[in-house]
Amino acid sequence: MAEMNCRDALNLALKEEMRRDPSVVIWGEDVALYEGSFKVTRGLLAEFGEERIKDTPISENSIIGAAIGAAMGGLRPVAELMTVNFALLAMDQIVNHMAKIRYMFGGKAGLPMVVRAPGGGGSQLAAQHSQSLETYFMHCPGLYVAVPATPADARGLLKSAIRDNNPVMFLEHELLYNSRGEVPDDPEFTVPLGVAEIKRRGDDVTIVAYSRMTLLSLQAAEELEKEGVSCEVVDLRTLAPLDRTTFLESVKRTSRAVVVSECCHTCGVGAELAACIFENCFDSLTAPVRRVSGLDVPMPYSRRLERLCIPRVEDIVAAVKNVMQQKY
Amino acid sequence: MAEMNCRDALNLALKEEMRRDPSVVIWGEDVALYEGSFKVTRGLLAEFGEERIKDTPISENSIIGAAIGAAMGGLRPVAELMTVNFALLAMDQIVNHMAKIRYMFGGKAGLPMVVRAPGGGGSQLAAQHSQSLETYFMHCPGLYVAVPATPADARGLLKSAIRDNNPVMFLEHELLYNSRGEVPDDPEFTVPLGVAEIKRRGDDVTIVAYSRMTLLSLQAAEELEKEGVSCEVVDLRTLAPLDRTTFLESVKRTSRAVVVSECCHTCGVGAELAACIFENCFDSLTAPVRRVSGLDVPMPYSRRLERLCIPRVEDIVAAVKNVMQQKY
Amino acid sequence: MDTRLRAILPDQQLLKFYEQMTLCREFEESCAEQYTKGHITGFLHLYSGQEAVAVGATAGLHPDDYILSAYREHPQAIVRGADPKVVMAELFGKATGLCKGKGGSMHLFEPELAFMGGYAIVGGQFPIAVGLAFASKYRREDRISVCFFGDGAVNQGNFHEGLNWARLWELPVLFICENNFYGIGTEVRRSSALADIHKRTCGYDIPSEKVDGMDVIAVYQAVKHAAEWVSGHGRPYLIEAVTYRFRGHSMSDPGRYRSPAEVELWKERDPIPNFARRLIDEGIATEDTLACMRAKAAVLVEEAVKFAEESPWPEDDEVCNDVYAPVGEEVCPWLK
Amino acid sequence: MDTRLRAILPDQQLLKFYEQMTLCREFEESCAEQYTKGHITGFLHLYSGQEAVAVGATAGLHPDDYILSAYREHPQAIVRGADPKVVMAELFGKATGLCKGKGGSMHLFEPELAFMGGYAIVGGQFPIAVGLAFASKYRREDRISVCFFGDGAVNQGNFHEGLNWARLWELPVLFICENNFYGIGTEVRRSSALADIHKRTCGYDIPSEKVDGMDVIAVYQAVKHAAEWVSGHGRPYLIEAVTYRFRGHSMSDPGRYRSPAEVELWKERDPIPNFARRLIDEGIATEDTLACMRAKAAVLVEEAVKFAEESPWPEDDEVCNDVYAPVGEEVCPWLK
Ligand SMILES: Cc1ncc(C[n+]2csc(CCOP(=O)(O)OP(=O)(O)O)c2C)c(N)n1
Ligand SMILES: Cc1ncc(C[n+]2csc(CCOP(=O)(O)OP(=O)(O)O)c2C)c(N)n1
Ligand SMILES: [Mg+2]
Ligand SMILES: [Mg+2]
Repeated sequence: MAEMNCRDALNLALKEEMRRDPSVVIWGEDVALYEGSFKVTRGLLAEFGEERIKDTPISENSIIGAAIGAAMGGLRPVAELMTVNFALLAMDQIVNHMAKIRYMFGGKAGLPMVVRAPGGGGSQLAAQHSQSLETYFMHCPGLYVAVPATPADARGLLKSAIRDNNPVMFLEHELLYNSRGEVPDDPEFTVPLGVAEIKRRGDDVTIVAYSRMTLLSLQAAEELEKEGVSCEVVDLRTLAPLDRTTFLESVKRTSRAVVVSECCHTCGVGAELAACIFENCFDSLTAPVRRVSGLDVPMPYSRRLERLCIPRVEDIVAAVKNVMQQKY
Repeated sequence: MAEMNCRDALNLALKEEMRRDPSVVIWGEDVALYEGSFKVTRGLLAEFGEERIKDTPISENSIIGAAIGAAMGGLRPVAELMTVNFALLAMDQIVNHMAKIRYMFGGKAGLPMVVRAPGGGGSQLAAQHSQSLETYFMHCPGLYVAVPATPADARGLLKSAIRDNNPVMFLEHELLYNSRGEVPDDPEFTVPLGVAEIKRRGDDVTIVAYSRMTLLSLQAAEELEKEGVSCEVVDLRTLAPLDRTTFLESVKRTSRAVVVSECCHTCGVGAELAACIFENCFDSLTAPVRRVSGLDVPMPYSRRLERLCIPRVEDIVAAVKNVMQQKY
Repeated sequence: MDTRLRAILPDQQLLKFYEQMTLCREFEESCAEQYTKGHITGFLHLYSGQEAVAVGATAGLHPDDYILSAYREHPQAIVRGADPKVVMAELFGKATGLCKGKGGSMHLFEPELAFMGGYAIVGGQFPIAVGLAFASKYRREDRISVCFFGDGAVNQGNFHEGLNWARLWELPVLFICENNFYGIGTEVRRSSALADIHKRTCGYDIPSEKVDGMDVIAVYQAVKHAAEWVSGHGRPYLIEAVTYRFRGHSMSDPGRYRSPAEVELWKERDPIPNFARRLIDEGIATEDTLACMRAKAAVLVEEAVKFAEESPWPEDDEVCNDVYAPVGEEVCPWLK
Repeated sequence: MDTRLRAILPDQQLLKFYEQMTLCREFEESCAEQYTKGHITGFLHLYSGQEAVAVGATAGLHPDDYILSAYREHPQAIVRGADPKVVMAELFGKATGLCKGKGGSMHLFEPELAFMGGYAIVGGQFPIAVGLAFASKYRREDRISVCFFGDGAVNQGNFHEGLNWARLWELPVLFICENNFYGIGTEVRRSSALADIHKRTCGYDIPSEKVDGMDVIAVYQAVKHAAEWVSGHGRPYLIEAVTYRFRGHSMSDPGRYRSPAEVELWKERDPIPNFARRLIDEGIATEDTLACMRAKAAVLVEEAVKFAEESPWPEDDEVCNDVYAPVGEEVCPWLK
């Protein structure tokens, strides 16, 4: 075990997979010479050279489209979108092409490719640079969606994503790059896509979360413990495939649930999780599921307003207390 | 009252609003000379001339962006996307710009504009031409989303959308263009954005639907009536603003709900509706809410497969029977 | 320069051109009939009138060269070698179709023939062609990517991004614009600031040329030369093939935006009878040989329809297959 | 041709150029300080080095002409007339800011000054500028739309679509590329097939030219001439202003991709001291006048900081305002 931050864990995963498989190539805006705007690709150009680590023009739709072509042509591209906000310029290639090509071509094409995209709010980047767009990808059949919360999962999931033969949207949270944790040393360590992890055991209520919200949920659980509430925290790790079994079984045991997501509330990931729990645990539930999610507003710049838009530990604590109070 | 189909009702609304307000302009691919690929803009070029009805290049992102600019510059553009599938090429202008400009500019800009987009499946147009993307717009704060089911609503909502000072995604269903119904004669007839309508009264179960699914739900209600089940059918008419009150009150009364949407199941509109009902009617519900939605697959071409992907009357009937059976 | 056909190509190849163009025309006209009968549904975009482009271009390429196209692509797939039976079955939505009935008319795909797909989003194929070319270059394969598209597609952002990218990364992409003057009902001069499409590459330092797309030999020669240039220089090239579609944009388009006189004028330039006349004039074929070839094409297409008719529908549980790749599936088996 | 300053513009205007450039520089350098102190957060892209473009260009325009820009736009807003106080307050995220603290550094907007916004999606402003130009033309207003963008933005599909559209519809758009040679860490020749950006309009039949973006007079003259051309012909035009940013891309960029020698070379071409020298050499100003102007700029910026510091934060309930327009709100009141 080594302690490292998510940035380094991701960087390690990229290096390991590139060493392991010469068909892995990386491209994106400023990933090579500049080593990535969040420095996740640091050292890669030096080690792997210009043929494998490539800077692209600012042409997001083509970044994805070219990766699709490369995947069809025998490579395993890892395309980086500088931030997930720019995925909106590439929705045509992501949704109309990447997600559908296998199916519409009768299963004859596989697209072993990964799209890495940092995202999320909290750094006062305002409306056009603070989005959490995972709902868009989760709603689109044909895509896998990874949303790691810890350095170990970041490394393990990225390695699995690169080795997988399906297109994976790999969503990193910008505020987690410096977040540290233990990471196994084994270079063959991977985390399977589609398997949630119970990050904390508890009896009274299940908190279902992913990405940065997992860490906030763990903090909330910590605080609630002091008040005598025992929380189980399920980290989804991937939104597609969605490991329903793990969180549904947990909720059936605890009888209460809070689902936490940073994306906008209406029609967001939280809606799916809540609906899914309601549908499947209806007779086990002793209180309605509560959703904690991002506010339904474009993100404001001012830090005084921004903090109101993103779920905080206190919001999760309040939601848990709320479900603990209600009795049906 | 005159009977007409949705196409003509929309056409009438466009004509009326253009006559009423010289700042209304229309553009899109093949809307002028060709009179629209679904002929909704028939006769407009002849009546209003080349300055107001304009064919554009096949440049979807610019179709929306130019409409944004025009709206900022004092016009009321109605931009047509030939089909909603091509909105994926314009998500940057729709989500990053159209939805956020007002907010990020501190409320100083209004964008009185409408984006019309036909969509939906059922005509064997395969994966890239059969999508129901309303979830994407409903999930994005700053947008209004209209989803009419009847000719009267189509006309009334489109007129309201054009007069409204907010950007409206106006989603038409391709299979409804020939669907007929009574439309009030009054040229000032409008349907407000954000007000659902109970299209059929009933006592046993509430079916919440919109767009084409409203008609299927009404058919299902008809069939179920014969079997002694009394269904209330709530037609949302707009997904944003979402008229929660109407359907929540209905469900509180009937104690059971089925939500029907054509879009893909996971994270779709149905998830929001179901979650919302569960959260707010938890103690009134005598059975879990059931979602009837599109299958989570890219749309196959073959009619034999396609029919399995889109909710049918029989699916709604089965879901209603299911909630009628369950007792909690 | 000797412009007689025999100075350019052996008889056998010339006859094959005729055979292929005839097969394409027969196939498309039969599709129209099957559409009217309700056997083919959805959008159906026919290629009649443009055959010289698919046939001439494909002949100018190496069989390994990747081909990508839009939704008017049946002939491109067939000329590349796809079995008309299997293509027709796809259009019928049958389980025996090229893509199991899941793609339909707009999404033919056969990687074993390096036919890398028909795409229905205008311009969607540009970056994919660029990426395929990168893969070939990276893998040191001696093949180019050929990207067909229409005149309407050139105003899509993807076109611009693709040209810039292909030139910047020095990728072997041959762009072939089939300029049939219309994007649905919009004439090219009403959608493009510069209607001379081949001139639009000037901003990317990409050479280009215009060719008569109603002349199979001219297309063949231009494509062959361009493909060699692309392969030799490892850089993109663009050909504008000027052509015309004899039918409406799709089966539902009555085509009122074109005058009957204009259509008639172009029908006089029909690539098939005109090429037939040259073959006869130059003594390469007799009227009989050609009639025989036409009959053969008709039979092939008839057989295709029969095959499609008799083929089974996909099973219901097929609907959920192919969304995701199963674990352990071999990637790109055709590259082995 | 007489190239002396006085032959071109009256003294007052020349001095104003100096004053404005100095104010911009002071403002930006003060922003850097406030960022270091943590008063400004988020992304901060500074304009230092490029002042001649904003100042010269704005002077060449009519005050009614629409201006749109990207995220490196403080000076463009200030030169247009935005109060530095209110701009600084926006950067601090205060309620008194230009956009109530909701937009921040990248989203300045003041329609009363026809300053139609800073956009943070590279290339996002292209179609909006085109649409604004359409609105003006439709409303028979005598104004043009000016769209500023960087060298990195030209490979975005929007650029291509916007050029084609503006020419096709004959819209009065003046495109001004501020070519500072880098898009973040990527040099223009590593992102563009044709690094000579102004030449990229050849595929759209749009005239263009290159101008020295470190020379405020050259920019002024080029823009004035181009704006008149655009207005007179009702068609687009493109200017490439060659310039340089003295700082990193944003505050978090140490700028290691540029050699110190390169940066030094460009700093010798700093538009402010060079213009000062000309003003003194030609007897238009004394060193004292200019020093006095610099002091005045410093005071203005200090006041701006003080105003921003002392301004209140937005109230919590502001967060849900401005998502939707209230019923009955007047649309585009600034047009009245
Ligand atoms: C992105 C996108 N926009 C619009 C359409 C609708 N559409 C289908 S074909 C077409 C015209 C394309 O014309 P062209 O590229 O000239 O090809 P042709 O049909 O002439 O072969 C349009 C607008 C589409 N399929 N995709
Ligand atoms: C669509 C999009 N892609 C990427 C980015 C990230 N990004 C911000 S600025 C920038 C470089 C732009 O360079 P240029 O246009 O030359 O402007 P400059 O910063 O030099 O003023 C990039 C890639 C973005 N904001 N938007
Ligand atoms: Mg065409
Ligand atoms: Mg730059």
